[in-house]
Amino acid sequence: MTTTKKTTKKKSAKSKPTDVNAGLTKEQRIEFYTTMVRIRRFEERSLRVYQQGKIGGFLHLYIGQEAVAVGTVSLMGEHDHVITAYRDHGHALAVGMGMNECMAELYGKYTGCSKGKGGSMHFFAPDKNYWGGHGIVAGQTPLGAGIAYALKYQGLKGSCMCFMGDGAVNQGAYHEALNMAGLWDLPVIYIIENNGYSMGTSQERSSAGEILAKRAEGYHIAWDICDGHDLEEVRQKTSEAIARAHNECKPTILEIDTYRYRGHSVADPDKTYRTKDEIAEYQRTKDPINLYREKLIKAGVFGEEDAKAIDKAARAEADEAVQFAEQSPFPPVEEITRDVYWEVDNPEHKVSQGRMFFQDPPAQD
Amino acid sequence: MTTTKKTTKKKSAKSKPTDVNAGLTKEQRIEFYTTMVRIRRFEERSLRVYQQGKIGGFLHLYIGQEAVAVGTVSLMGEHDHVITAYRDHGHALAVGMGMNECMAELYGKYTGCSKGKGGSMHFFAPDKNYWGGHGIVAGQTPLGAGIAYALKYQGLKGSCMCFMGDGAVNQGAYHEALNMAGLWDLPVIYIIENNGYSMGTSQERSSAGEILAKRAEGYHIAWDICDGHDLEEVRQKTSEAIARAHNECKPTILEIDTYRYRGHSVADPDKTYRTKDEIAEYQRTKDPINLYREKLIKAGVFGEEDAKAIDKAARAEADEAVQFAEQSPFPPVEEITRDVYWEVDNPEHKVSQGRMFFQDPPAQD
Amino acid sequence: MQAMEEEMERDDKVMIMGEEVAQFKGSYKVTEGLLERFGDKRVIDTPISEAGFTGLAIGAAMMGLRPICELMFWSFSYVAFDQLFNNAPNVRYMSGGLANVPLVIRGPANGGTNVGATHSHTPENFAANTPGLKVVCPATPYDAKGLLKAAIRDNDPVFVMENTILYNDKGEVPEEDYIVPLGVADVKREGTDLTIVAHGRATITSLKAAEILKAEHGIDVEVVDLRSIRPLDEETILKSVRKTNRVLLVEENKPFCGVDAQISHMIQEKAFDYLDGPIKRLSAVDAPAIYSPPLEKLQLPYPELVVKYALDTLR
Amino acid sequence: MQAMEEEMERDDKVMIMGEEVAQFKGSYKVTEGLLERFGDKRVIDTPISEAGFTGLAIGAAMMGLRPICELMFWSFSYVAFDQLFNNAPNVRYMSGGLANVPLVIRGPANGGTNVGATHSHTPENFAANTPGLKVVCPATPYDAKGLLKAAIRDNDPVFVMENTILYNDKGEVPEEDYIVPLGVADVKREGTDLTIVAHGRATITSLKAAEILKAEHGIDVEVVDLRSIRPLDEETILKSVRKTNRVLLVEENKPFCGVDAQISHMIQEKAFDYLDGPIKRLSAVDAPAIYSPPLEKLQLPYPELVVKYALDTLR
Ligand SMILES: Cc1ncc(C[n+]2csc(CCOP(=O)(O)OP(=O)(O)O)c2C)c(N)n1
Ligand SMILES: Cc1ncc(C[n+]2csc(CCOP(=O)(O)OP(=O)(O)O)c2C)c(N)n1
Ligand SMILES: [Mg+2]
Ligand SMILES: [Mg+2]
Repeated sequence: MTTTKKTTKKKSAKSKPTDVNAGLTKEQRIEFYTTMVRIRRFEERSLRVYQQGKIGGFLHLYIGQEAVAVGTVSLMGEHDHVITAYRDHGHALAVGMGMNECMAELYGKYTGCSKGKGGSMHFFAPDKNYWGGHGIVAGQTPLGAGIAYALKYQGLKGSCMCFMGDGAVNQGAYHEALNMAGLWDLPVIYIIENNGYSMGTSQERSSAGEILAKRAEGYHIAWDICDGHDLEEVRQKTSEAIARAHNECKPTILEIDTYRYRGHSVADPDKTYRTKDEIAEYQRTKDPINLYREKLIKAGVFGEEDAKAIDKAARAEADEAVQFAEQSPFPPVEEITRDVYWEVDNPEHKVSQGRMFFQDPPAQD
Repeated sequence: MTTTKKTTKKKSAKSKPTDVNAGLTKEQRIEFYTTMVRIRRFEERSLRVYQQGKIGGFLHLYIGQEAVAVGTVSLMGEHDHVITAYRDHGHALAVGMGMNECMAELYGKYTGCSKGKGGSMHFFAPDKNYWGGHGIVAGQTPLGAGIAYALKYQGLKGSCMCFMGDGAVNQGAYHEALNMAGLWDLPVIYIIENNGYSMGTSQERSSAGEILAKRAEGYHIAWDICDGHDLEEVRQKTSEAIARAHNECKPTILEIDTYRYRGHSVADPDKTYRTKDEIAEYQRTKDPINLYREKLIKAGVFGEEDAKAIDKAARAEADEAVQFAEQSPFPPVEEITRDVYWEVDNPEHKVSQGRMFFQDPPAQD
Repeated sequence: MQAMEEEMERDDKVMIMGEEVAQFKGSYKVTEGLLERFGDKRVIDTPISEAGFTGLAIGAAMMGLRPICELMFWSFSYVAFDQLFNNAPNVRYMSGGLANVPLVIRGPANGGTNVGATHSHTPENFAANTPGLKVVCPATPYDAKGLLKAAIRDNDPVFVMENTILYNDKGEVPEEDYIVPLGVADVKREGTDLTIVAHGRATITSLKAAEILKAEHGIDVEVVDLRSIRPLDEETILKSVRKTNRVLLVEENKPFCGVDAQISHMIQEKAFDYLDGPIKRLSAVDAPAIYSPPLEKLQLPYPELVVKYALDTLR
Repeated sequence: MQAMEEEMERDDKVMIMGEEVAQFKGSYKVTEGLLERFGDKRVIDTPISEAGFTGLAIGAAMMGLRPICELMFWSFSYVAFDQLFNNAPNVRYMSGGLANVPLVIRGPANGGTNVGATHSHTPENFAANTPGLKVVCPATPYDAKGLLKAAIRDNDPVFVMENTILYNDKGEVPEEDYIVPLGVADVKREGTDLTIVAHGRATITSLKAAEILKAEHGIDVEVVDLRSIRPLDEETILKSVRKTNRVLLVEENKPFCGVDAQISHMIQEKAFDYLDGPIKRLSAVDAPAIYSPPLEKLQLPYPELVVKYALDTLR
């Protein structure tokens, strides 16, 4: 991990930023805590069903990174939007999606957030300003610039937070998006969730240069780095980026140091590239949930018992989500060719003619 | 133009660089001059045949930029290689390709350097360490890294100079190549020939950030900028990059300020994005050939008359090249499907079986 | 082109982006005058970042804008392939219909202009292979306007593949507002002896060949112009085949898995009993586009060659 | 896989690069043990930069190295499309034969593993459409080894499209050095009543269907496994068709301009008089790959469905 080498640096800071955490109510802080716990329990529960063979494919767990999604998303206003990569469950719950539709999506059920069509990597909730879940590394980064572009085009004071991993910075599309963001002053915030590894490759084996966010300078973009184990620091740094988007209509790259406890995806090995000790050390000293719980207890926001109750409720909620998912139906077969074309799904507005789908029809019996 | 804003900065300079121009002989300096003049006359002559309708397609002229190709290429040793974009005639003549095969290539003749198959954008001469001529903006930049990679793999002390335009820096492939070059210490030199425009778009309308080469810092790559109107400065700065490649096996981005007098390609308009005055001013004060001629005359290397003789010879050579091209045959029809597969062209080594080409055969009469 | 101007006038969510579309007035002058009329908020010069700006357009389209992206050549879709052939067609599906992408990508896709192998791709078959995408290839100015207007109003991503060689064609283009719906082929010439199916410039080539066949051989060729590749108007093709019983397919696409491979399969599957002989094809020669002008001409179908293949088909 | 190990042993110009191929031992363990044996000079973990590292490999190949690039999924070829489908096939042509690109790109190309639309592409038809490229799709471990070895020794770019679902198949793989030449189809099952042409996993599916057809319907199916898509062994297909007179094409490719569109056209063109009925096709369902596991299973050909189509073909 390169965390220690880093120093915080910021550009285009106009004035001393206000403390975004100063006015937080008890309820708010408890809610942040609760959301982190809910994400953790949801993820653990989904891991269990994966291990039971009830779901398959990829399952990229967010465990260890919860403070990032919850901290950043907690600052969203009406015109702030989110788009992310395939490790997308945390952001989904943070923006307010229910465990039910998320778990059902993992099961590929019709009641899933994407009707079971997208799966783990492709959660969507546009009504919550949540634009997915994208499977191709960095493929979402130009889309994030586009969401910001649309806000600016429409004269709205908003932002798009575009989440990505530390390995994603080496994709060409990201670089192209950065240049446009810098050139056209787009209110996009690239949030690099730096968990130290892309699959089995450590940051120093995949990226030249030490601080990933610092590449921003080449595009005249403001940047910052942040301790992602501390929810309130995440909020603070993010609020500055959002202010820059809202008030100056300018982009930011915010690199947040974090850590994932689990393998890249559930099926992946986890011993070839890091030690058990490294993981244990993180869990012991930097777990974002533990740190925040201790902080809140110390501040007298709540007590051990309250925390336990929150935990218990989250576990129960996750169990119920599993039940919901298991009892839900799979999509009907006709769904295979729905949602391909808007026009086909909205026949009353159909203008095109001709054949739309080309598999030769099955034999007629 | 952003030239004036720039300041020179270099990284990883280990010691004071030696003056690469100090030991130049008269003959060498005259040869540099001659090569620049030959490029200019070749280009002007090809413009004329284009205007006469004898050649078509694209014709990206290098006029105004001659000092870059000649200065950089003059330093090449046995294991130094070149790859460039579509504006490739200057580099071709600089590495020692003849006007004949170059002009014939423009005509699409069988005697062309690529048998008339590649055309203006795709000159090749691997025997002269010249790997093309590439039409897709920045498409050659990973290839350049690969050439450097192969040198390193084989333990050779060499470099690859990969030329590109100022507009090419915003392609994703370039960014990916930079990261690998920085990460793996590849002896590649990205030479940005910054002529201020990509087609009709000025640098400031296409690139965020002021100094394009400075993006190197994000990848821990050394960089420098250079006055491309002064052949000997080009040599000096390039020699430092080559030394870095040879001695440290490290990459460099070298941004060379230059200017093209002609439209992007011959058929393009040239009035929508810059003024006639801007062009005239460059021709008057910064023409690389004029500047070098004056320098050599002042230094007593040669006189006005010698310069005129060189010019005359270059014009005659270009005229002869036109004659050569016009008298050369077009490739025979069978050439259309040659050079597609090595194996088909080398039937004695053919291993594969089955059909290779799939157009339905013409009717047999 | 009038289509863009009229649609921008009608709907202020429509905007245009691409390399050199604004200040340079478009590489082919297709966007001339739009900057002056609509300003640089709606007519945007981009950096040379096809993946970047088309991806940006996809994001903006999800948010309700209706971007038109110009690719200077469709060959450059290759550097934006993941955005165009993975994100654009799949966002709707993967979101279970929660999002859609009203996006037009347009530009020339053709060989035949001495620009060599890297600049001469015709990827309409790649697009048509990709569920979630629509693709059209107009052959005349009238169709170009009508199809483009339909594409701009469409709520799905539509790829419009034009042809630089046809940009100079001056055909009848009504001033008024009309659309040519996607998925409607056009019988550009009626005939009884042979059906030629074509799209894009191959339509024009085939029409010329039809004239020769009539004049020199007394053969009456019906020329079906697909116009739209996906959706595809199979009925019009089949109707013609049932009438003529002989088919020649002509295209500028490369043969292996070209559009006409699909048309061929479809015809034999659905009109097997109407065929008096095998379906024949004339495609681009199966090699990269050569630069050398006289050879390049031979790589693409030309009228005399179409005639030769037509006669062979009727044998 | 033994193929790579043996070839690296034989020729020190052969090296492997890709994401997670070295320290992680390969996403599918295909490259396990190679790092230990050949060191990090010849087995290289790359950043997530497919355009970058495949382009780098093209440059290195022009210089005489023989790189094998692993794509974790062939779907990721989309972010490297220009390098793979424009530079790799065209460098030789545009240089008039002065350069060549001995390059292998390999990795899985298949749906059916619950990873959704962005990760389930089968672009063998795009590759086969592109002159200058070769493409193979092995269906068995034996063929996988032999074809990969042939690919590594080939002086042209060869795309090897594997199938994760077949990685676990344990078939007979001789220890010794053998190659399966490109362009040679394999009759995986002899029969007289119907020819099924397939490639990749569809071959295995078709063989299972053939067993059912024999057992339950007494129908003798011949299964031709293409193995290599380009070059293509047309003779073996035609020979079979001339014998059985009925054809069903089965593939996991999407239908519009899929590989089987080409095969269909070829058969009817060259064996028109041998066909007793239309050539039928069974492809992947024409929609993006769905995540939902039970529906995803229905999207790709499965034995019972092949049986149904086979019976229909024979009707
Ligand atoms: C273009 C592309 N290449 C490769 C992959 C396979 N892949 C998925 S995630 C991943 C690692 C990404 O690491 P990082 O960006 O650090 O994100 P993290 O998984 O740590 O959240 C890789 C290589 C992909 N999905 N897309
Ligand atoms: C990927 C791609 N996009 C667009 C083009 C069209 N194009 C050719 S040259 C050019 C401008 C390049 O400018 P620059 O890099 O500054 O080089 P210069 O022409 O000035 O030498 C453009 C847009 C292309 N060839 N490739
Ligand atoms: Mg990571
Ligand atoms: Mg330029």
